This record gives sequence, C-alpha cells and structure tokens, in this order.
Amino acid sequence: MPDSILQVNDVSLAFGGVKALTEVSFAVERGSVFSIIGPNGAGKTSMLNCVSGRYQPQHGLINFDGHDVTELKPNDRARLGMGRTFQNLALFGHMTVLDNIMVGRHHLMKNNWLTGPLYWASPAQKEELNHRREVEEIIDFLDITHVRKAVAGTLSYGLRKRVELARAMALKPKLILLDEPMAGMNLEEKEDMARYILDLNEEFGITVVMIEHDMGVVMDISHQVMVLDFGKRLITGLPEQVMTDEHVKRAYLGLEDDSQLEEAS
Amino acid sequence: MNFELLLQLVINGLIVGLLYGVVGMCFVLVYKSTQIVNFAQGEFLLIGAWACWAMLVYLELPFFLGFFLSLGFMALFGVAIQMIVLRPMIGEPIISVIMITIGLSIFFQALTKWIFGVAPQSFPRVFDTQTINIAGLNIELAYLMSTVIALIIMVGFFLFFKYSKHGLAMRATAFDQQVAQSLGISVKQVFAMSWGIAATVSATAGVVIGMVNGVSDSLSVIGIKVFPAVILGGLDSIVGAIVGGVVIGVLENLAEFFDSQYLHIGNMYDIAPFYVLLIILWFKPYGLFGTKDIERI
Amino acid sequence: MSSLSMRPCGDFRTSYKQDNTIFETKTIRWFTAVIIVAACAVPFVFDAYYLTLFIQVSYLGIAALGLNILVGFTGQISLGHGAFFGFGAFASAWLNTQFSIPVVLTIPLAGFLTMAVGMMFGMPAARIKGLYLAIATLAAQFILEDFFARADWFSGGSAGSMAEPVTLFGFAFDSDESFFYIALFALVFMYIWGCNLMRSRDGRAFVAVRDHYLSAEIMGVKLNKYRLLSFGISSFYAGIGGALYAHYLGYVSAEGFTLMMSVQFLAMVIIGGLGSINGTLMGCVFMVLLPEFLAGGVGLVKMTEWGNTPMITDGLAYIKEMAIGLVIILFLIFEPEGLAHRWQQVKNYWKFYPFAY
Amino acid sequence: QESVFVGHLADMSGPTAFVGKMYADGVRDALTYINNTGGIDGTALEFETIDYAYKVPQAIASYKKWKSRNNMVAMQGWGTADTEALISFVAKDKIPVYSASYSGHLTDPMGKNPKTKKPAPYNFFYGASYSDSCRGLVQWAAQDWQEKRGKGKPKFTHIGANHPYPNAPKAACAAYAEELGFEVMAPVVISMKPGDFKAQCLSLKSSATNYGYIGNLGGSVLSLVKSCNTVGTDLQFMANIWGGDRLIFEAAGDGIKDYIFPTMGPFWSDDVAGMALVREISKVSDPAGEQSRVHHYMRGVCSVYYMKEAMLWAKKNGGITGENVRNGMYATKDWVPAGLEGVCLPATWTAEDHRGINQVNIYKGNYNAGDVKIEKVTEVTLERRADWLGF
Amino acid sequence: MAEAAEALSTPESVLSINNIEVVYDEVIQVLRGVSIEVPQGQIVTLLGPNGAGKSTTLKAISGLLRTENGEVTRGDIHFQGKRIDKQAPEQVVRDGLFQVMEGRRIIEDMTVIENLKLGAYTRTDGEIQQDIDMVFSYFPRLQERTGLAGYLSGGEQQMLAIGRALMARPKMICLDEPSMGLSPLLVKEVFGIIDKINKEQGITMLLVEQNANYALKAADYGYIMESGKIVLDGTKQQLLANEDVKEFYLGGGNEERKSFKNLKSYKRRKRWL
Ligand SMILES: Nc1ncnc2c1ncn2[C@@H]1O[C@H](COP(=O)(O)OP(=O)(O)OP(=O)(O)O)[C@@H](O)[C@H]1O
Ligand SMILES: Nc1ncnc2c1ncn2[C@@H]1O[C@H](COP(=O)(O)OP(=O)(O)OP(=O)(O)O)[C@@H](O)[C@H]1O
Ligand SMILES: [Mg+2]
Ligand SMILES: [Mg+2]
Repeated sequence: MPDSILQVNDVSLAFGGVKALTEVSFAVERGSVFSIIGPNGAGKTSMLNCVSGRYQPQHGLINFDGHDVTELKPNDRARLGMGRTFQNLALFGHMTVLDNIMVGRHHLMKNNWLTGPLYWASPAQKEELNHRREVEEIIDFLDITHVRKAVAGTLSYGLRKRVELARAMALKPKLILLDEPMAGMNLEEKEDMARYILDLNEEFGITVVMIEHDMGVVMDISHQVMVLDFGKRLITGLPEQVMTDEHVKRAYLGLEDDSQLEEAS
Repeated sequence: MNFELLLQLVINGLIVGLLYGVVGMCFVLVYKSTQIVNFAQGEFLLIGAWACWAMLVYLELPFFLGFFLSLGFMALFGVAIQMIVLRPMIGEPIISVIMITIGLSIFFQALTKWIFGVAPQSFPRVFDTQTINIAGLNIELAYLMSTVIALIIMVGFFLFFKYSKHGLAMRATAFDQQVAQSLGISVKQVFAMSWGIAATVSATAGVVIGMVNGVSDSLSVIGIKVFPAVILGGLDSIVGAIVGGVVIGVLENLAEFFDSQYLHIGNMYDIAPFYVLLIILWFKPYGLFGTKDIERI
Repeated sequence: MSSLSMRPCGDFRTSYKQDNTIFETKTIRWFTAVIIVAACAVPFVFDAYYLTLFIQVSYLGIAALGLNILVGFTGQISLGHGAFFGFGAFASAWLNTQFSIPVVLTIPLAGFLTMAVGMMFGMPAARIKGLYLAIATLAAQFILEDFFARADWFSGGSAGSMAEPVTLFGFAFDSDESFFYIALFALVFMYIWGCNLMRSRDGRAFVAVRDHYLSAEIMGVKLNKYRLLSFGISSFYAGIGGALYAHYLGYVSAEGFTLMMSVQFLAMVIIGGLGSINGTLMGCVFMVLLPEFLAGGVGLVKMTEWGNTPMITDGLAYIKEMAIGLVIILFLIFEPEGLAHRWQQVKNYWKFYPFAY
Repeated sequence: QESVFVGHLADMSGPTAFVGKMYADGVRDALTYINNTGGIDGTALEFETIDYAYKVPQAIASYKKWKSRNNMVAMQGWGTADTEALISFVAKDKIPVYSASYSGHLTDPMGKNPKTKKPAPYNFFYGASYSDSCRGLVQWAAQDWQEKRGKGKPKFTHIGANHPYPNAPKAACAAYAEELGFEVMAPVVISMKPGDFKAQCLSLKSSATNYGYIGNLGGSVLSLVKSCNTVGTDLQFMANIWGGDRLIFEAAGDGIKDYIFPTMGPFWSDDVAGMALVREISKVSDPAGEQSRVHHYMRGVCSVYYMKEAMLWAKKNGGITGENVRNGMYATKDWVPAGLEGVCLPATWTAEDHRGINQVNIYKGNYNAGDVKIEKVTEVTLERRADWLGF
Repeated sequence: MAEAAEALSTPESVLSINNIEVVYDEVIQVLRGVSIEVPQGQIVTLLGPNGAGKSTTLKAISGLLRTENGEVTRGDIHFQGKRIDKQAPEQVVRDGLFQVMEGRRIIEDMTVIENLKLGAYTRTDGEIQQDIDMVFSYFPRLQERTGLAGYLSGGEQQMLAIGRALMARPKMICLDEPSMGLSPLLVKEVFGIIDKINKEQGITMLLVEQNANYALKAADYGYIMESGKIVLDGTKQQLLANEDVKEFYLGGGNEERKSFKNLKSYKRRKRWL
C-alpha cells in the first residue's frame, strides 16, 4: 500500500435535512496532486471543511499524517501541517499582504504578548526577522513582490487568490488544500497558478488536494481525481479514467459536442 | 414566602416589561434595517414626551390631538435626523455610526435640559381614573393602554418584515448596503423610513412613561435599560424584543422581591438583570430568538 | 495601515530590520525623539493647568490604547472600559493600603489584577460575538460599578478610598510637576509596548481574528485564546491607566467610572481612528481638549452682548455639552475614519506633491 | 491686597442640578454683591464659577487650575463625592473649602473619632450635617410615633441611591434610630435618576415601614412619592435637606401629602431681619425682584457670608490667606454674619469640631389643588456628642 | 482603437463610456482613460488580466464606485443618452441598467426566494412569480434549497446572483465574471442562458469574463484591458483571429494547446503597453 498522507474513511455530514456528504472515503498519496471535481453543491467544499476542521462530520474518521484528526480543532490541524485556501476568499482584508502571510507563520513562532512587545530586549526581533525572510521567499516565489505592502482588501480578485496561496504556504504545510485556486483567472494567470502548484508540489514536496472546475488544469496536473456528486463519491481514479466515465460526462462535463475538452482528454 | 407581594411584583414586571419591549422593537427596527445600534433611542423617547407635553401644556391642545401631532412631529424628526446626520455616514464603518448616535444622545440630552429644564414635569390629567386595580395592585391606565399598543405594533412590524417588499429591502440594506444599492434599493429611503418609524413608536412609549412618571431627562435611561432586553430576545427579532422586555421587567421585580425579603443586598433591582443576561448569553449566544450569523467559508 | 508605504525617495531599505521599524523614516525617528525631550521640559514651561491636561491625556491615553487593541485590532466592542479603568484605580489603592506594597509596584500589579478581571468578563467572548458581546460588556460595566459602591473592603464602598502618591527612593511624586514624569514615562512605555505588540506575532493574530476569524483559526490561530487575551491586554492597559489616575488624584470615588466614561474612551478610539496606535493618542488629546476649548468658547460668548441674556448664560452648561455632542457628530461626518486616516491622507498628499496622484 | 480669588464649583447640568442651580445662584449672587458693595474691606473677590456636572475628576482639575493659576484662597464647593475627594488636597494646600456637602465626615478636623477616615481641617459647611439632620428627623419620628400611639416598635428605613451623598448619614442615622427604639429595616435602594419605583414601593409596603428617610433629591424623590402613591403605601416620608423645597411640591402636584423635611433657615416669605439683605443680593441676578428663592439659595448666601466674615478677620490679622481665613472661622462663637440675622442660624466652629450648627428645623408640606402649604413642625437641637463628631 | 470606437459610436449604442479615469481613495489611479461602446441589443465582452480594472469599470458604470471611496475624475458615461456617472446607484438600476457584482454577493441571511424577490425590487408589475419560475427552470437546483442563501455552495450562489439579475428585467445587464466557480456543464448553460435572454428579450450585455473562449463566442464585440487602459478591441471575428489573443487568452495559438504540466517556469509574457 502506498504511503498516504491523508485518509478519509466513511465521512458523512448533514446540515439539518441537507446531506452534504454521504460515506465518502478516499486516500491521498504523499507527494501527489489530488483533485476533487463535481457539480456545484456536490459537497466538495464541505469535504475540504471536514478535513481542515471547519466542520465536524457526524460520522467517519479522518487521519492525517498518522494522527487521527477527526476531533481536532482547526488550529491544531494547522500545527500538524495542513494549509488551505478558500473558495470565497478569506484574507484578512485590512492587513497588508505581508502581514497576511506572516499570520501563516503564527504556529511556527514563539514570541507572545509579553516577549513580543519587549522586541529589542527579547528574541522576538530576531525571530520576526527570520520568519520575515522566509516569507519574502514565498512572496518572491509567487511573484507578488509589488503588492507586498498593499492592503489585501484593495487587491483585485486574482491577486488575492495568489496571496491566499502564499499564506497557506507560509504555514510550512505538508498538505495544502486548494479550493478553486483558478476561479476568476484568465488563461495566462491560470498557467502561472498551475506552475506554482506544480512547483510547490515538486520542489517543496507538498501534497496538494485541489478542487477545480477547469478540466484542462485538472487533467494536466493531477495524479488522481475524485468525483463527487450529491455528496457521494462517484469515482476515484486517474484523470483519463475519470474523464471518460459516462456518469461523469453526464453529471458534470456535459461535453458531447465540446471539441476543446475532447482534445484535452 | 410573601406570595401576595410576589404576585404583585410579577404583574408590575409584566407591564413595565411590555413597555421595554415596545422601545426594544424600535431598536430592533433600526438595527434590522441599518445595522445601527441606536444609542439615542432613549432621547427619542425623551423628545417625543417633551413634544407631547409642550403641545398639551403650552398650546393647551386636547390630549389625543396633541398626542398625534407629536407623533407626526417625531416622524419628521426621525427622518430629519437621518437625513442630516446619518445619511452622510452611509457606507462608513458601523462603529463610527454608532458613535454618531452617542453624539446625538449627548446633544439632545443637553438640548432638552436647556429648553425644558432639569426638573421633572407632570402631564396634565388625561383619564378620569388614573389607575385600576389588578390582584391588589394599582396599575396606571396608561400602562395598560400601552400594552395594547405594544401588541398591535408588534404584529405590524412582524408582518412588515416578513412579507412586504420594503421589509425585505430593509433587511437587504442591513446585510450589505452596496449590494442593496446594486439592486436598486435606495438606501437613503430605507434609512429614512426606519428612523421615522422608530422615532414615532419611541415617542409613543415616551408619552406613556411620561404620563406615569413625569417627563424628565431620566426618560432617556430607558434607552439603556432596553439593551439587555433586546439582546436577550435577539437583536434582530421583533418578537424577541417583546419577550426580552417582559423577561427583564419581571426579572427586575423578582430581584427586588428576593432582595427585599431575603438577601438585603440592595440595588439588585437594577443589577440582577445584567447577571441573568450574562448567564443567558452564555447558553444562547444569539439571545432567545436571534438568528445565528452565517459562518460559512 | 496604509496601502502605500510612505517613504521619501532615496530612503531605501537594505534589510528587513529597517523595514520593520516603528518609525518609518529617520525624520520621524528624530521627530519623535525631539517630542519626548520637549515633553520632558513641559513642567518648566507650562503651568499646572496645562500639566493637568497633559497628565489627563497620559492616563486616559494609556487606557484608550488598550481599548483600541480590543476594539480596533481585535474587533470586539467594549462598553465596560470605564469600569475596568476604575477597577485598576481601586486595585492599586487597595494593594497599597492593605498590603503596604509600594505604589510603584502596585501600579503594574493593579494592571495584572485588572487583566484577570477583564478576562473573567471577557470569557463570554469565546461564545458571544459582535453587538451581543458589546452588551455583555455593558453588563460588566454595571456589575463592576455596583461592586465598587458595595465592596467596602476593596473600594471603601460608596465613600471611596484614598490613594497615596507614588514614591521612589523616598521622593514623593505628589505635585503635578513631578507626577508628570511618571505619567510621561508610563505613556511612552505603554505606547512602545503597544507598537511592538502590533508588529509581532500576537498583535497580528489579533487583527487576523478581527478580519476573518474563521480563516484565522484555520491558519493556526487559537481563536478563544486570542479573544480572551485581547480582553486581558486591553484591561491591563485600563488598569495601568486607572492606577495612575488614582495616585495622581489621591482619591478614588466609586462614582466616577460610569458608562459615560466608557463611551468617552470609545470616542477617543473612534475619533482617533480604529486600529491606529498614534490615532488613539490624537483622539485622546482631542477629547481632553474639547471641553477646555469649549469652555473658552463659552466664555467668549458670555462677553458678547447677545450672549449675556439669561437664556444664554443659564444655558451655557448645556450649550457646552451640546457642542461636545455636535463636534463629535460633525467630526465623524467629515472624518468617519478618524484622525489617523486624515493624517495619512495629508502625508500621502505631501508624498505625491505636487502631483495629485 | 487688591483682590483675592475664590473658586466656585457648581452642578448646574449634572444629576444634582435640580437644587445645584439654586444653591449656585445664591453663592454667585452673594459673591457679586459683596464685590458691588466694596468687597472685603476694599479687597475685591475675584471668582469663577465652573459647572462641573458632578464629575469628580473635573472638580479636581478645576481645583488645581485655580490653585496654580489664580492663587485661590478659598473655595465654594458643592457635592459630596468631590468634596471628600479634595479633603487631603485642601488640607495640604491650606485652602478652606465651603461645601454644600453636609457629610458628617467633614466635621472632624483632627481625626479624633476613630470612625473618621481622614481628618478634614479645611472643610466647612453651613448647616447641620446630614447625620445630624437625620438624627433630628428620627427624634421627631420617635415623638410622632408616641403621639399617634403606634403599637410596637416603629420601623425605620433608609431610602436612597448607593452613592456617597445619600449614604453619608446611613450608618449614623440607623445607629441612632436603633438607640431610640426603632426597628431598622434593610435599606431600600433607588437610583438618583427618576424612574418607576413601584417595585421598591411594593417592598416598602410589604415590610410595613413607618418612617422612610429619603437620601436622594429632585426627580427621583418625586418618582418615589408618585410610585408609592400608586402602590398605596402608608409610610411617613422624611427627606434630607436637599429633598424638600417648594419646587418639589409644585412638581409633585396632588400626590404629595404630609411630607416632612428639614431646613436650616427661614423661607423667602418669612419676615426676619436679615431677609432685607438677601433680597438685595437676589436682585443681582433678578433685578426685577420677581423670583422667590428657595431655602437652598439662602444657604448658599450664608455659606459665602461666613467666608466673608472670616476673610475680614483674616485681613485684619495678617492678610487674606487660606490659613488665616480658617482661623477667622474660629474667631467667634455662636455668630451670624453681619446683616443676615435670622437668615443664618448662629454657628460655632472650633479647631476640634467643625459641626457649625446642630439645630434642625422640621417642616411638613402639603400640596392641595395648586396650593403649597408648608408648616413648621418642630425645632430640634442636637447634643454635641463626642461619638457623633465626624460620624 | 480610436477609429474602432468611432465606428461604433453610432446613435444605437446604449452605453457609451468616454475616456474615463478612476481614482480610489483620492490617490490610487486605476483607470487611465477608458472608452467603451455597447450597442443596443448586443453582447460586448471585456477581457483582461487580474487587477486590470475591469470590475472598476463596471462599478463606475453602476455608480457603486462611490461606496468604495472611488471617483470618476474625468470623462463621462452615458446610458441611453443620459449621463449616469454622477447618478446614485439605485437610480441607474431604475433606468434599466443592472449589475451582477463580482463574488456572488447574495444576501446571505435571506432565503433563495427572498433574494429573487429583491432582484425584482424596482419592478411594479405582478409577474414576479412567473419570473421566479423562469429562474428555477434555468437553475433547478435552486428550487430545492429552502434554507438561507448563505448556506448555498459557491456555485449555487453564483446561479442565484445571475437569477436575481434576470428578475429585474433590465434593459441592460453588466455581468462580472458570471462563470466563476461553475462546473463546466453549468458554464455552458449559463452562456446558453446569456445568449438566450440576449436574443429573446433583447437585453444588452456587458460581460466581464475570464473564460475568454466562451465570452468571445457569445459576444459580438470585445475589448481587452490592461493596467487601466484598453489595449485592443475589435469584433468577435477580429479578436478570435488575433494571434496574441489566441496565445494569451484562448490557449494554443497556431500549434496545439500546450499542457499545463509542461509549462516552463519562465514564460513569454505579452504586454501591450
Ligand atoms: N453550513 C451549511 N449549512 C447548511 N447547508 C450547507 C452548509 N454548507 C454547505 N451546505 C450545503 O451542502 C451542499 C454542499 O455544499 P458545498 O459547498 O460543499 O458544495 P461544493 O461542492 O463546494 O459546490 P461549488 O462547486 O458550487 O462550490 C450545498 O447544497 C450547500 O447548500
Ligand atoms: N476599493 C479600492 N481601493 C483601492 N484600490 C482598489 C480598490 N478596488 C480596486 N482597487 C485596485 O484597482 C485595481 C483594479 O481592480 P479591479 O477589481 O477593477 O480589477 P479586475 O480587472 O476586476 O481584476 P480581477 O480579474 O482580478 O477581478 C487593482 O489594482 C486594485 O488593487
Ligand atoms: Mg465549493
Ligand atoms: Mg474583477
């Protein structure tokens, strides 16, 4: 059995009458790119929320990197090395980009409300600067140097997505969860984003779980794809396998006559 | 245990509580449509009561005429305040707007003191019998009247928010002014309407309380008393405001009962509701009827 | 927090250390130093009336800084800050008279005691949000006020309690001139503390919690800890401010710490600018000087002919109060984001000068 | 000396403005009148009135301002909280303060009584202390109970806010009531702001209190009387010095019956020798002479005139300084300021005892269809008991 | 570009933007002279990279700029011959120009139906129920969601936002990235709907999109914006044939579409400026 960093067993989640997830199981191999696709409202984001601790599944187990995290608080999961971005942008709107990313370093830093204010007289300054250096590297990597000091709330949509990614990377995660990282981007930017994702996967060795609607991207960069529909797992497999599945075609792609996607598959 | 006293206190609490409820509803109305916590609520009561008092005493109008005229005046007043002071604040941080209402409260409290003095003034007699007796407790007629008015207003508000187009528009405005504008809702109109209504209804309460206790600047204290009531019921619930008001009213009186009979701590009447408020909020963070914030990500 | 970094051209940063400083430019650093030195000379230049105002600014300013950490940075409205301020005042006096701890020590101790009380009342913050929390703090205000008037052992009850002056190495700081230095030191210390807090780990966590608590939690910030901690720190500031106030006045009365005082602190924070340390001090100066200016204005009115009618002279007190309300209103209408914002815009203007953008 | 400075603190817009305004008028008019008629033997009284709205910090700030800027020699103060807050300051700075707070604490200049928190050597007031006037009322109540042949022990309740001013006589008066054979009930707390006090009245009713001492003033007293009438209590209200005057009756209207209150001087309409001067003084702010002043106004005038006499003495004995003015207060016994005979009661201050007067006049008032009827009930002179000094 | 704009400024253009400049916060200039013409009954699309100022342009049209501390400092905007750049946003809506804002922006604490009803706020006719049914027939998923709209999934919210615009029955709709976050199937459907209401109801559209393929196919005319300036415009055919557009917006120029996997870290970037 391959080494899986994330195992989700039989997770079910319901909101009142709405069954968002029904007995979903999957495993993500360490170092891979794992995509979740599915129609709108299928429960993809809910799945991510269960993994990152925003929602408590009513049933099922989630194992991350050898720890049972099912009951853990979100901040403790972050500590274990789980970063994520959000579908409906969740940046700290009034902070600068730099500070936003520095928040990602939170759990790696030690200074607190007593030592931090003593700044010069404590290790705080050194610590701050060390982390700042690493954050700058991430900023460089994602090409957002020019907006480093801008207030996050005033950025355009696409840039904000990139800052979110930077913030998630700052956590030094082993696993990163991306919720529609390419929504609202044009082709060129999607290419950039794909490049970043690949780099962070290949160079930094971070496992990626990604929700995305752009089939081209999903096909090209993921190692495994899972399809959700109405809260249930439809199929898990290699991209080519998934793309040719009849159910998937009907429920999700609807690509009878779409030449572009055909050529992609 | 002194059951007679207990019963009388509870009845007293119910009746006073309903009045808190009415004022609370105005609060909720403004909050629901503008997200503004109106710290000048008490001053609306005060100004309404003084306006009515002036019409009856200076102009010597008959009660009902004076009363309705002052309601009309208050509607205009509410709209005017909104136009002059709150309109420029549309889209500004909520807390700045709250601070503005605090400024208004300071301003109007001083203004009424200047115009009408610091001494409390009594309303002229309106009803032949001022009180009636329920279970051995004398209750002012004005209070009973207000009970009826309270219920009518409550049902009205409830239907308004649930079903009317303007009610929807108000809620939308409260949620997101920018989106509301993008839907063609005139935020200005919505604000004007809600402040107008709130001022009018508060004035009613002000007149009722003024008839019982006399008119003085302390009427504005009701504005603070109503806070726990509204929070208890849930900031955005019309029914909650009434229930919260009644709960606070009864609580005060129960506190007085236990204090005077057993505890002898003193001042429990004023403080106990706040302890209870903290306890209730602990278990129901959005009050009894308030809607939870949507926490989706 | 500006969207542009305001640095004159040619002043480049060569290290992150330089980029992280509190004072953005050399000029500002010099300017600040000059201000502090100049402040030290105040007692020799100004008379006691101005000194009282300076001292008022410092103890109120310290408390307001704390409130801004809570309201401006963590986004939790508190209506009980005045009561916490009062608690600090009583606590310091109590520690000093009851346990004979020297005042220099009771002041920070009172800060920590108030911090504990603040966290106790902040506990609901873990569950309650927004205006519900604001009203819970209103409850704290009234409960504490009642406590002051009742707890004879602690506050001297409704009669109040005495507070000894600060003494250090046998020297008593009991005059305005000498106390001024204590106040100045405390203010500068707490100011720097605040600035440093906001540029280090926990300060960022506060702002993150304010801006988006859900994502903050997922980024590894312990929500409840920081919600509570910000109550604690803000009360700590309030406690320090209150303690200074107590030992300055020499007497603490149960009556002083009303809702109105809490509102006044809020006004300082909002007028100064939410989430701005410098703004808070500006707001504080504004709120302290406002009544003084108005008193002056009122005096002028009295001298005019039309102003000398009984209607006006009898109403002067009210006119003054109305003016306070009015100034707050007008101020917020024209500068809803506070003095700090205006200051920023002025700076931006000069940065780009002579171009408009 | 060409002129000396006197600070004047007043509450004309705060919670005690109801009476604060009238007292302040008395002080202001008197100060102005003294200046208009030649000052202190040629020395003008410079003064400034500050409306501090009953806020302690503002009072202290004003005090410091006057002290440092104006070289103040004496102060006319007002409230209980601020006066007590200033005790140590004025003692250190040697500036006599004539307050309108009649708190018993202020009467012990040497701190002789163990109950005294801190000695108040520079505090003076014209009037019987709150404790003493409450004692006077209790004395009257005991007699009244006997006359009415009430059965059993009469019950006594202190009613008022939990604030320094209403609380000032609470313990002292309760102790004395107990001494006289009253059953002292748990105090009833009502706020200083008017409101609906029916709940408190219901508990007063159910505890069957016979005599209720009102520690508050103004609007809240009115509310209390009204609420209790609605509830139908059967108790005898006894107000403190600030809680009873013509305006209370006018504002309360029909509801008010047999209301007992103390004074320390005559009413406007009384025909006493000193009234002529008071009327002259009143013309300062009311040239037409239309207003009829309440007794608080007169106490304001007395307060200033005792100070004036002390200053005259000081001028002759080394110049008007704070210390000399204080000594001037001790110079004579049983004295009345010149021209105010009958208006101010003869008073005595000594270096050991600042209980200026210990006499209380007790009145009963009624309102009847637009008519205020006030009649004198009795006059009580209290002992100068050592254990009552400063308590 | 200038001549193209001139060619278009025929009397039939409903919306014409004339050389506008927009400044945020009194100092941050975002648009630097943008001119756009939208002819009656047509679909015009506005493409461009992140941060180019597309959303800003739409906000300038609908008057919402002012709620964000922004200001049109130069130029003017005319809708049906009437100048609207100084008008209040609600008046613009009443005039018949509706904007679907970026990022869904539904009223989260109301139900789906209430949200739809709000879309029809400016209408006074009684056919609202009919239109609600119409929206449900477009997006059947919405009908099943009876709870508060805030609990809808991202895509469902997007559907609701589009549905709400349809409820207003405007003369013109400005759509800000309508396909964002929708599944491929739905993207196609949404463009189908856009096409349909354009053809059937004759509603003019200004479409800001990132999905250039679909957008250009649906549109009659297109503009490309970068850093606050229009850098290229032309008819659908012109743009589809343009090499740069092909490479940077449509994917795959002459050769086959390249795989995302094989992109180089360094890429050729086209900037028209
Ligand atoms: N907190 C919640 N309360 C109630 N219902 C919820 C909640 N969160 C999600 N849902 C419902 O669960 C279903 C799944 O939502 P989810 O956000 O996971 O979908 P999704 O797959 O991410 O869709 P999309 O691609 O549109 O974002 C939706 O129907 C949604 O309405
Ligand atoms: N409220 C604001 N205050 C200051 N600057 C702003 C504001 N809104 C937008 N901007 C700036 O204006 C520029 C254009 O933003 P806009 O949102 O119009 O871009 P866009 O073309 O819609 O991009 P995207 O495709 O990412 O949505 C950006 O650089 C952004 O930072
Ligand atoms: Mg989703
Ligand atoms: Mg955009």
